[in-house]
Amino acid sequence: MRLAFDEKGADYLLATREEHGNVAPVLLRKGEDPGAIRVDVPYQMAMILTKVNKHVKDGKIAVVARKCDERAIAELVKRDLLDPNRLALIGLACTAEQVRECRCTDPCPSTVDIGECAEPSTEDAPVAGVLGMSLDDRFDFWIDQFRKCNKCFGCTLNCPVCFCDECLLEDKTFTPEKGIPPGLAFHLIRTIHMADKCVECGECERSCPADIPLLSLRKMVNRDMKELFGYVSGDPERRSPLLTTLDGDPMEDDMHAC
Amino acid sequence: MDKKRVVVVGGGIAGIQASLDLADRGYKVHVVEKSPSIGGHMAQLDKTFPTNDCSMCILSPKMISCADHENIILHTYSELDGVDGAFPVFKVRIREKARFIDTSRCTACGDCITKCPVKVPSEFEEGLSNRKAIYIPFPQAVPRKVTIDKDHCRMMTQEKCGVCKKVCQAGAIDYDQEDTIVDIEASTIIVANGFDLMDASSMSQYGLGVCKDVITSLQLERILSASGPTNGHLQRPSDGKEPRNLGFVQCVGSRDSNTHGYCSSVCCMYATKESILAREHAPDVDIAIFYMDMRATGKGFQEFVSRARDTYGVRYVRSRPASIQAANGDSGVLMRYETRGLAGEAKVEEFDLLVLCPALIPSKDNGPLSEMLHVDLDGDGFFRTPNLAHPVDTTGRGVLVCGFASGPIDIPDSVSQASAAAARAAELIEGGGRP
Amino acid sequence: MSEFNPNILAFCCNWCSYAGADLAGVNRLQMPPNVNVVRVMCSASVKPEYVFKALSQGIDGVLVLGCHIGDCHYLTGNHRTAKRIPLAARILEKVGIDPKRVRLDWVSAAEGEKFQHVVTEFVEDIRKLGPNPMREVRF
Amino acid sequence: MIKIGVFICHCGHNIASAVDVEKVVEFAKTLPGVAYAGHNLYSCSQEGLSSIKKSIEENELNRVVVAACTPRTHEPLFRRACEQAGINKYLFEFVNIREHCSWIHTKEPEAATEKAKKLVAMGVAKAALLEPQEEGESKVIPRAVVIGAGIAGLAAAASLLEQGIETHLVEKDDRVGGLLKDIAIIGPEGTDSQKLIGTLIGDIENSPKAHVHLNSRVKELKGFIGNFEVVIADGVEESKVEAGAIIVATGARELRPDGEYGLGECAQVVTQLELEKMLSKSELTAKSIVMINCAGSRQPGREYCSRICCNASLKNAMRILDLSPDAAVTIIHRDIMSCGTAAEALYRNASERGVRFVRYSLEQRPQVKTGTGGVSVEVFDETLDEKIDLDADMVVLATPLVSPDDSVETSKLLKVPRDKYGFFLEAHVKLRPVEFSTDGVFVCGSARWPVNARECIWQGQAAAAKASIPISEGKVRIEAITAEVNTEKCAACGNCVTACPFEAIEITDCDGVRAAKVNEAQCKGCGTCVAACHNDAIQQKGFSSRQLGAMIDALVRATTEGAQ
Repeated sequence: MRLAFDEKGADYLLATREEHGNVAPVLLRKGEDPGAIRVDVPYQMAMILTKVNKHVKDGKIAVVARKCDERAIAELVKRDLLDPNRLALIGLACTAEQVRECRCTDPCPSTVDIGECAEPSTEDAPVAGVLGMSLDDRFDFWIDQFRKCNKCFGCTLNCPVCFCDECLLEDKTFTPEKGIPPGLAFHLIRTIHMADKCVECGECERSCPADIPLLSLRKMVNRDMKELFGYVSGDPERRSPLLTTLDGDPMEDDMHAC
Repeated sequence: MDKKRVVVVGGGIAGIQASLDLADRGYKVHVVEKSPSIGGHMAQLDKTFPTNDCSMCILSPKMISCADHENIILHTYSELDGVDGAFPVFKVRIREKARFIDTSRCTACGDCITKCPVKVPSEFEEGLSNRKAIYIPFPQAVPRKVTIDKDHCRMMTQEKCGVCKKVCQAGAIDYDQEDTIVDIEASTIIVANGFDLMDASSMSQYGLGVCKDVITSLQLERILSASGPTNGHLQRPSDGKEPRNLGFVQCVGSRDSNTHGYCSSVCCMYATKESILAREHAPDVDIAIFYMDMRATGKGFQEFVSRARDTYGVRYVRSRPASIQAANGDSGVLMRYETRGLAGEAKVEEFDLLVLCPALIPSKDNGPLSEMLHVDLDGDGFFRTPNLAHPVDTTGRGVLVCGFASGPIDIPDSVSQASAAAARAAELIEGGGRP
Repeated sequence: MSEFNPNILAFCCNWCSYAGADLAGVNRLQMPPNVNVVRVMCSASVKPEYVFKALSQGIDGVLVLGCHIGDCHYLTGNHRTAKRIPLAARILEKVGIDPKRVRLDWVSAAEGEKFQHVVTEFVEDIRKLGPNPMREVRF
Repeated sequence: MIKIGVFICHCGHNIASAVDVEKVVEFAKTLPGVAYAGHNLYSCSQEGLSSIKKSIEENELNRVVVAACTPRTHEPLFRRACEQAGINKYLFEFVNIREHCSWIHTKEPEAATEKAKKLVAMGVAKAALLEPQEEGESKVIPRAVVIGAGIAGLAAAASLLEQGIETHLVEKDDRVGGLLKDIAIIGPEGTDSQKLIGTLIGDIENSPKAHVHLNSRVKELKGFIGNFEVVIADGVEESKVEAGAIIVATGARELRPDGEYGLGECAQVVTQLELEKMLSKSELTAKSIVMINCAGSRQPGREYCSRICCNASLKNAMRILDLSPDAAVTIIHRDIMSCGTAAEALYRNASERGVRFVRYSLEQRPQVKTGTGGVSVEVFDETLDEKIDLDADMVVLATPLVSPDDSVETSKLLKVPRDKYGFFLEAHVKLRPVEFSTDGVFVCGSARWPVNARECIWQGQAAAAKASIPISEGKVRIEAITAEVNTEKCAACGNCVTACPFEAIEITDCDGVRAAKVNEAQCKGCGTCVAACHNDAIQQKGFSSRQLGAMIDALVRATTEGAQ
């Protein structure tokens, strides 16, 4: 509390606390009773922020953010969807156990305010497993996985960097297959949409009721992005290479009133 | 008078292009075409070198744009009757010859044509098939209206028949129709009346008109055309058989001091084109082209010749035939020629079909037309353009020329020259024209 | 069973590749009849979504043709194409679809022969790969 | 209700010889939304068009599909027909079954027919989703830029100016005239070239609307027909010129094949252009001259005939004889390319004046032997059928014109294509010789193909005619293929803004609703933004993802059904 309001000079604090046995995000005004703040349950603060932003039009918001939140926020800032000047990050280091679960290679926030940085994980058994398969086996593997999909959109709804209000995967233009499961294109399109912004928070995989190893897919494609264009999502400096010229020049980008 | 008015004489590709450029530029254009349809010789061609683009396919849209254009007035089946005045005001008298048809009523349904009893050799098909005395020259004709040929119509010549009038439900037939005279004022006149094909039968050594299986290149063009007299099947006239071999004779009456000294410029290439097409229509036919110099100077022309030689096995023989006569019997042709060099020998070769590439000569109208316009022709009978700085200016101010009327050139050159004529007309109209 | 006849979708940009394809036609350059061309104004307007859609629905291969880099009628449009399409191919590979089923190439308005060459070669490659496995998959 | 009419063209035999048109018609009738399907011998003929119009009215069609040749040449024609029949021209869809089918599968009629069916199915599927569009208009800046002040560029500029159009003439050299600078007399008529250049540049400089930039290059070029932005740099400073049309007249240069035929190794071996210089300075001393034609042309690697060299040889042979009647001139050639009246007359006169003509073949090219004193040329005379030796005190090579080295930059700058020899590629070799397929950019002279002075001049005028059309009209229509945003869907992520090559999109905030906004006038209709948008909120008119998606579905359907 003191950290948020005194040191970071914020007017609000966005954190998670326990209520009736559940951990949920909460927005606290300055001076409000914090209650039982808990930081042990990962929550997609970036996503919450975009929602909060719709109502809280001014004032500075302090956010309890893990490294992946920090990178997700960077992606949203690049797209003018968040105003960096209205944000103060309270760096939260993930526990070793959490890092292992996400096979996280970059767990340490730029400033650590809470907890201690764990070692980045070095091996990634699931990804290695998929990449070890022959093309045909890999195909069968993913088809079996995607067959389990029941098109609940959990992966998109809980994704911190999915910012469309209306997802094109909901209409039939690109995914004409009727009903459930939605077919291959659904997952391929979602994958390429994530390619230049996925911060590997693992929320999609956690949210998936069918246990489709989505995080592995994301991680593999992020490796491709790095190989092809030397690009890493969450980098606050660089624009997506998919939008820029070969020399990486973006076009002018500024806001106008109509 | 409205000085932004131009008369274009001739509705071939050159006349069409000049008219379109001027009309798009906002000027009123009167196109005076002597035949019942615009299109000119290009309409008769099957394909065009060196891309083998279908001629009608690329020409037809331009013909139609001409007909549709708000600034273009088509006077087809018409001729210049008189020209007075001088730049910037020419008084032009146009005679619209009677078609004996009320064109506002004619729907070109063709009932009259089917019923007409009189057959006349078709000019468009180079005499290879017949049209009727009431006719539309070719399927893509613009305008699509029928015309009565008064020299052959029985009603006109013998006052009997009248079948067309009976069958015409539109009531468009009018045997008493007379020529209409249209008087207009124009600031400039563009001559684009193209060329005629020399009548090679006048040169007995080539056997045209004597041997059935000696034809002209323009006749072959029709034979090769899908919409032509043989529906694109390669056949020789004598017995309708597909020829086993085919010879082309270049420079018939051209590059020849006794007839026409100049080079017609396009024969080498169209002969090459026609031999490629002939091979495509009849894969087994053996082809030889007898020439003096193989003049392939345009974009892609040399490659085109190589393609004919290497891919289609066309034989190029540098020689001028000594004599051509009918082979034994009714069909085929015997040709005597000498191969070049001291080692050269006299040869006799038999061809199932022999194609002459006659000189393309100035239109026979050039004489009267040049007098009417008070401009000079050159020694060869083309319109003289002495001023290099203004290549489309004739010797008469405000009288311009483009296309083959100015001398032998191919289609792209005719087209660019036509646009040049349009530019020059615009210069004269807007700025008075640098002398 | 008759030999496998690939069913291929091609996107050609209006200014270079489509013109190149026309030139191939004008020159009567013969090539296998497996490639069906869709005209787009610029190769950069080809959404990777189209590629994924086509392949998921059993199309055997997708060809994306544009102007050479530097010649794009829209200045740098094809710079985007040059990155999107290769990435799409990588993604396909990750889910077990051979990336060779997608080919990006540059064909200018003057390159009728190149168009013929690319088409012939691509059809051959797809023949070697065999039918798109998605043809057999029913979700 | 959607009522699509499908019209399949025979194009004479061009399509019908490979594609079974009737079969395709029957197939088309089975496609969803098709109310009528028929065929024409030539759809583009007046007859074909009127039959299309007729059936539009009879069958109350509201979408039209024509399967024929290429939209790049014929789309305007059929669009106009639709308009005349009362249908918005953007409700027309073109299917190419000639260039993309019958012409490239001539030997496989069955496969070609099946493919034609697929293509038609795709076209119909798109047509069903087409929507009427209104075209925008944009003004045309009444100013032209001519690049290159050779004879073609001069003629173009002079014509534009005489037509009252302000013109900038950009020349990289310090003098105008191009190749003609070093040529005294232009054959075959024998015109004084310096006089000619003088007259043209005189006329130009006398015009108040002329701007001549010497020692200058076009450094940047942006924009589109009617609204080009040209940066002209003269080494010292840069000036920005706005123009409505551009004419390319960058010409060609004479090939100097050093090492061939002793050129560069032996002083007595020169090119025609070098001979021209001597003649114009009347420095010629040689008495026996041998000219070798096709030196460097009509041979593997450079197969083309450069069109003007034969006539240059003929002209110079005559000039040599005029200067020193006792000189002996031999022209070694493969074919004499003196097309037309004047050139052929020159050829005749040359032989009458005693110029000797020796014909050689590509297989046995002449050998130039350089010894002490003079040089000699050994050549196999095709006509005599024997090897002969020609002593000479000068050998002149008639070498071809080749595209200038900087034509690569020019083509990149203007985004216009070049052929395999580096000459510029016009929109259509037969009927659009001075136009590029890019609107508002034109070409003339030897930049397109080697041509003589007369041809250069009329092509320059022709290019001027084309350029004057939009300028005198004052406006051009903008084809309705620009991008449009669905603000409901737009998440204002700015992907399109970053992707757009023309800075035509911005994120606007209209009372709290942030969304992308397309500037119609700046949008060139490339669709780059469309592919960048993640939720299909931005679409290109006439190329929407629903339309293209439908084409893919149609292809899939046509195939699976075809298989069964």
